[in-house]
Amino acid sequence: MIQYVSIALMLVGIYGLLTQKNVIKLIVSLNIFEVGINVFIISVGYVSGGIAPILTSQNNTSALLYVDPLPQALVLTSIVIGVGVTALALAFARRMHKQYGTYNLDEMEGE
Amino acid sequence: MKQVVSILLVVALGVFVFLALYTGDHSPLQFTPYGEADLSTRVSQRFVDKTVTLGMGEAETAPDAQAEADAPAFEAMPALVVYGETRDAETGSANMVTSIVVNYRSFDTLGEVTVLFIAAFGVGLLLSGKRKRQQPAYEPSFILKHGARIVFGIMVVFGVYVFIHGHLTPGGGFPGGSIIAAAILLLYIADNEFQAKVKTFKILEGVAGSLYVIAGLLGLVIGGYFLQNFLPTGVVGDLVSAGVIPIVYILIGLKVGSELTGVIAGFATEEEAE
Amino acid sequence: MALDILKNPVLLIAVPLLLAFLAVFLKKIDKALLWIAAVANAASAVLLAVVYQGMTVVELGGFKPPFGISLVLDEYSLIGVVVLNVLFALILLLSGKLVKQYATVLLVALAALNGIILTGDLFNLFVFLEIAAIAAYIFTAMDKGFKHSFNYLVVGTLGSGLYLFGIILLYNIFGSLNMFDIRAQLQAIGGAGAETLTLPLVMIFTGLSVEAKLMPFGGWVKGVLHKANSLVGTMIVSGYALAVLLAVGRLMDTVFQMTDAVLIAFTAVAVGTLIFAEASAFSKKNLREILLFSSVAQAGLVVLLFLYGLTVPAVLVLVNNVVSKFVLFTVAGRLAHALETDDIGELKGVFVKVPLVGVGFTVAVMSLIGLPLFFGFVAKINALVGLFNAGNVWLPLIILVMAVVEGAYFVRILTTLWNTGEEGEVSSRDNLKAFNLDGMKGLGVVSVGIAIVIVALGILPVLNIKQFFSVDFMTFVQQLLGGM
Amino acid sequence: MNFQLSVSLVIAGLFAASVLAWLLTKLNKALGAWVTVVASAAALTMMALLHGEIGSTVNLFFLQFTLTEYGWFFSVIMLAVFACVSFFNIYWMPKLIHPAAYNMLYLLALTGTLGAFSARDFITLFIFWELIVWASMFIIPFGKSRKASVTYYAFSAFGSLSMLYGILFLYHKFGSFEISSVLQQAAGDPTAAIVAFVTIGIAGLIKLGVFPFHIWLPQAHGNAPEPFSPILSGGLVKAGGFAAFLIVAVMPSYKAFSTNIEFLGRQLTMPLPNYALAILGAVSIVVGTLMAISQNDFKKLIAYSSVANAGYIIIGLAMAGGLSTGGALMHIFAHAIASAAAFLAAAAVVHRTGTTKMNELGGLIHRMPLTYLVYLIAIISMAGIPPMAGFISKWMLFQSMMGRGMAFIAAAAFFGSIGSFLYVFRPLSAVFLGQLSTKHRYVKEAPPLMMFPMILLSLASVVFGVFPNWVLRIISQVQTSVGLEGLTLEGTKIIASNGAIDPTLIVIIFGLGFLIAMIIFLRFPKSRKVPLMDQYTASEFIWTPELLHYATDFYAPFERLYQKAPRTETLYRTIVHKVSELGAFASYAFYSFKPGTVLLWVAIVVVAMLGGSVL
Repeated sequence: MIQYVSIALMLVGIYGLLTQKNVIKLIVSLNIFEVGINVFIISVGYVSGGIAPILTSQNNTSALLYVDPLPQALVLTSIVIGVGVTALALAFARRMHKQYGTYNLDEMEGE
Repeated sequence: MKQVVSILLVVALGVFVFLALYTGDHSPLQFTPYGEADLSTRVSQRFVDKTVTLGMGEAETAPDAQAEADAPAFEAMPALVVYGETRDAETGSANMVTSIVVNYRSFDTLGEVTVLFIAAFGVGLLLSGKRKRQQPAYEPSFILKHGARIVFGIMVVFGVYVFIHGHLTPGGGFPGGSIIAAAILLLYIADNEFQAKVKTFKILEGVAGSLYVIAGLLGLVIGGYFLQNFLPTGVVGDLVSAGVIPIVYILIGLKVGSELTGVIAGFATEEEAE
Repeated sequence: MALDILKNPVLLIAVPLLLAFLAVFLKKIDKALLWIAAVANAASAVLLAVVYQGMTVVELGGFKPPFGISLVLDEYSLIGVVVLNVLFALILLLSGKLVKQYATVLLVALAALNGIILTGDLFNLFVFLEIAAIAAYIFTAMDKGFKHSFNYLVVGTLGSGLYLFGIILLYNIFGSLNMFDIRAQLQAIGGAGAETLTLPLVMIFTGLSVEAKLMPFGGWVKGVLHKANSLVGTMIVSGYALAVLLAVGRLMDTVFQMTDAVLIAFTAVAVGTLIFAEASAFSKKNLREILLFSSVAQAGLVVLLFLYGLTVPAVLVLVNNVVSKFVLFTVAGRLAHALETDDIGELKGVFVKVPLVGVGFTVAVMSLIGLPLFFGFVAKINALVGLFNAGNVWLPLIILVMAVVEGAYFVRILTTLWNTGEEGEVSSRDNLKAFNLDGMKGLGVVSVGIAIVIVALGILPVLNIKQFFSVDFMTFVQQLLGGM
Repeated sequence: MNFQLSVSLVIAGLFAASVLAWLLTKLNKALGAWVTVVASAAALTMMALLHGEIGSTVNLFFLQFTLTEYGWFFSVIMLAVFACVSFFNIYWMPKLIHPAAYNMLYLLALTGTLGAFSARDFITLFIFWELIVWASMFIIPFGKSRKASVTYYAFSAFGSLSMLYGILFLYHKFGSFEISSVLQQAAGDPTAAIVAFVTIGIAGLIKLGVFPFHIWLPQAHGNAPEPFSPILSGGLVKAGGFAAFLIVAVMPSYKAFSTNIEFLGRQLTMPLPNYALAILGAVSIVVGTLMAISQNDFKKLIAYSSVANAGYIIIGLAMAGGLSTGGALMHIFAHAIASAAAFLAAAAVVHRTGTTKMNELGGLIHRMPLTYLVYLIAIISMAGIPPMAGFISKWMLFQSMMGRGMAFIAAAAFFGSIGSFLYVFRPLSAVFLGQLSTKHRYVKEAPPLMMFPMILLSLASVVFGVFPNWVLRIISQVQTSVGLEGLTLEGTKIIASNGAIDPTLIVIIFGLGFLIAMIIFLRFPKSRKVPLMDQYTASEFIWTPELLHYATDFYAPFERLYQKAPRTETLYRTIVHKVSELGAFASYAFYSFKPGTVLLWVAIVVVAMLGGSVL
């Protein structure tokens, strides 16, 4: 189920990217798309009945059934990259707004 | 029109992805269905068992194919990692995700830090020039200002806690750094006078980043591998354990914190009117 | 011991990265740091080539593949890093004045490009692609074309998202992220069940194509490059093109096996790119636009060759393209900067003023269109022979027809830039425009130097043509690099 | 390498000379031009001496050369043209924008032809073939048109890349690049043979400027710098003959394709591909002739006449019999020296007057009589009138056409011959006869160093027209060396299936006739000389005198007959236009600063790729 949701999120993000004209909305769409992918990555590592991959005083041996820790590490990277890109995109949005006085791409004609 | 075409395209894409993922039987290559992942068929099992370097000595002498064939041999060894007992494990982190992030795939993390670094740098460049503090639409009250400072202190301490305990509990450098940055953001929102000392943060960011690379190079010099853990790993579960992991996570925490602060500081300013 | 460390290719990534971090707070000397990194990297890449003794896998953090991340230094990546780092140093040499406050960005880009070429891990490749891409988003905005850079950012991020989706599917299937581990697993099962790979392959191909500028994925490239200065232009058409296309080659050629359906789909994209981009270049009048479309077309050609497993020809075509494009785009950018136009019609006879630059430009063009006695010819012949030997008689036909189109627009450039006068007037120095071109000496010397290398690389294999067709990759590299 | 004389030595020497020419031109322009003279003359001498070395294989590093009879024949013609023309370079140095580059490229083009003609393997052939293309591609725009060079390159590249395709196809099939063995193997394999025939054939047709690939030729020849036009027309074009010779005679196409074909109830006398070649030849004779008639620029006029003459050559080669191939080779020789001489005469006129427009010239016979004579001899030879070499080759070609009963093609050839009288007479009368323009009252005869090669070429035209068997013996050897039947020659006689001819006898009779005419001419009173515009102006001042020049609309009534006929140029212009449109569309549709637009295409392609692969 969660995978269907994540794919749906990706598609919603792509739909947004295809149709939106507003720079901010584009960035939001991009984030929705990324969230979809991130959820999908996590879902790949899920093991039914598995526990979080951290050794604690309760779950104290590696022989227990853990979920796959690797996708979690990957998703961390992916999230951070997403944050960086979003920050940069927003900075671009600010500059474009300053340059053209609008967030609407249709109104940014000319060089 | 555009909407219709887009919907059609997106639906078609979804259908194809769905078909490719969930239908058809093309053994031996198969998508693992949700929840049925088997760690023993993935590289992750060794991360859980902390047995990656096991048999590495032979692998260097034997050709790769031979090493693959020998792979089952490690099962015979006492590989169980026990919280609070196992000493000098391959990586001493109780949090397996952390062990991957800062040890097994530390190179990715270095890259990840770089992404954030360069993005923050870019934001700084794009929003540079003569700028002044952006004014909120409201006048913050005395209580808001000073209450925020108290909460700020708590948040920073919590952030530091999160990245220092990254190898033991959920969390780590990135969440910790983000919490610190969030604390700064709080100050920005609550106090219309506040301006972070971006320059200091830049130095902090640069030094932390350089130290990360230098830690990696030290690994290269001491152990022969870039980013190798060259400190003793201690007992799994101790605060002072897992070799360079806590150190690196502290560096990352500081770095992420200062980078995000830089981003926030950039966005919290606006061009000065000419 | 000390030398052993110097021989570690990870330094190509670590050193620029370290200097980038340092450059943040040593703002005053950031350009010096950039120079140090460029020279150190070029030297160390050449050192790697000199001491190269066969494929080495460099484990990072001391964890053996497929568990840890590893860098792979083989002939393939070796050529890549040597060309990349030397080119980077040259880019800096010729366009260093434009660096301004972007030194840190370029340092990071250098590290990332090296990473893209060297890495043996799918996810690590994603990380480096993102770093490189973000660096590119930033420095392409150098000339205030924010909306174009933003477009690049959105398309690029979507592309890398799809790539990420693709590799996570691969992880799902193989339980590993190491390229060579996946290859070994694929070889072990011998091509069965390859249909499962369709979705991840399409996703990965799409993601990489955005950066590789294939049509229509690289829709950002015109906006970003059509007014780019020589620094941005050469970085994108040379450095980025080299690294990304090598990554495409590594994945599509070395790692995966494709079913026929997927191969046809990818071939269609590559061939479409070749045809449309050559036609686009043909229809343009501005130097930089022509060059950028020509780059796109060459990318299509290179990907096409990789798809058919022609590693050597593809690498040759690629190297020829990036080296030539480096010269061409530098000259175009500099001319456009000095004369405030890059319309060919406005540049009649400009090379009469700067003959050295003209010679370098001309040789680069001739190598690009694959005329004999130039390096491009060696690449072209190899590509065509390879395709024929792969039993394909139609693709060479398309490539050759497109080569005619390519030749036509490049010859138009050459004849116009070397000669004066309107149509029907005799070309003569008397009707030469008063071009104001100062400070082109350095550019001239460097481009002639590259021209000499191109000619040397073009003549040596021709002199050895019989052997040339039978050499395997290893011997070929030794011929090329060992002789230095 | 030892110092024994060999092809590779000549080629390496020319290569070195080209670099030397570049260097010396930088020091002193005339000196550099002299290098081209000395180098090409020396190469000609050495090549002539190398006739004894035919068949031996030599290496230049790893490039292999084998001197063949036909390679030697072509090489010597080429070298003779280059050597003669090179004298003109000296005078053109100050007029060229890049003299150093010109001299270097001039010698590189020569190197290219020599290398191509004596290549042992196809790769060597291709390398040198392309060398010719790009060397001349740089020289042409030094003249009057940049577009001409682009057209030239586009056509040449199409030709050479087509040849490359054929070469690689054959390599793929037979695993070898060696010309003779590969072609012989190809003859036994219908697919390979047709691929080789078409691809290498296209290369040859394009170089020769045969219809429908003739568009580039008038543009390039007409606009190239004056000393390079004779090289193109007399020399480089003949490389196309070489390529055509490879496929019809060396392969040979008779062996490769079935000759037993019925067409409209008639037994064809040669294989279909050859027939196709011959028809193309016939068409280009007609087209070239008609176009030449309507030209006002006399360099373009000679260029179109080259198209027509290429038609004769290709017809002769296509027929691939003893007499016809001999005729074609003889025509290559005759036309090379004649068109080189004609273009040189044109160059001399341009050197003195600065124009090639016929309606600006006139009466130059009074100022430049020797140039006139050279031009006269050249055009007589091109029109195929005794006692010139061109007559011999045309006679042989007509003989073999009649022998095979190819009525339509023969009709085209005859049409071309008649037409050639029309177009060669026009510049003769417009440029040299008539009244001298006042502008050119003080024009001098061409300088002696220009006269020398011109006279040499004219003498060759005459001598080999009177004693054609000196050349025909060599041609006969060429033919037997590739397995064709040789020519039947007896003393000064040439014997064909339906008749023999003795050129020497003809010349003697001709000479007598000429003598009688001369006496009549001298005995009777001469015409009165009037100024150019004398009879037109009463008291009005003429603003546009050139419209009243009788060279304007010389053949207007005749031209009107085919004015509206479709031009091949339109076709090519349409192709160029379509490619351009396609590109403009792609760059407009796929490239945008709006992510939505870009991603729309991305989505479409991804869906298509997935759809194609998943379903």
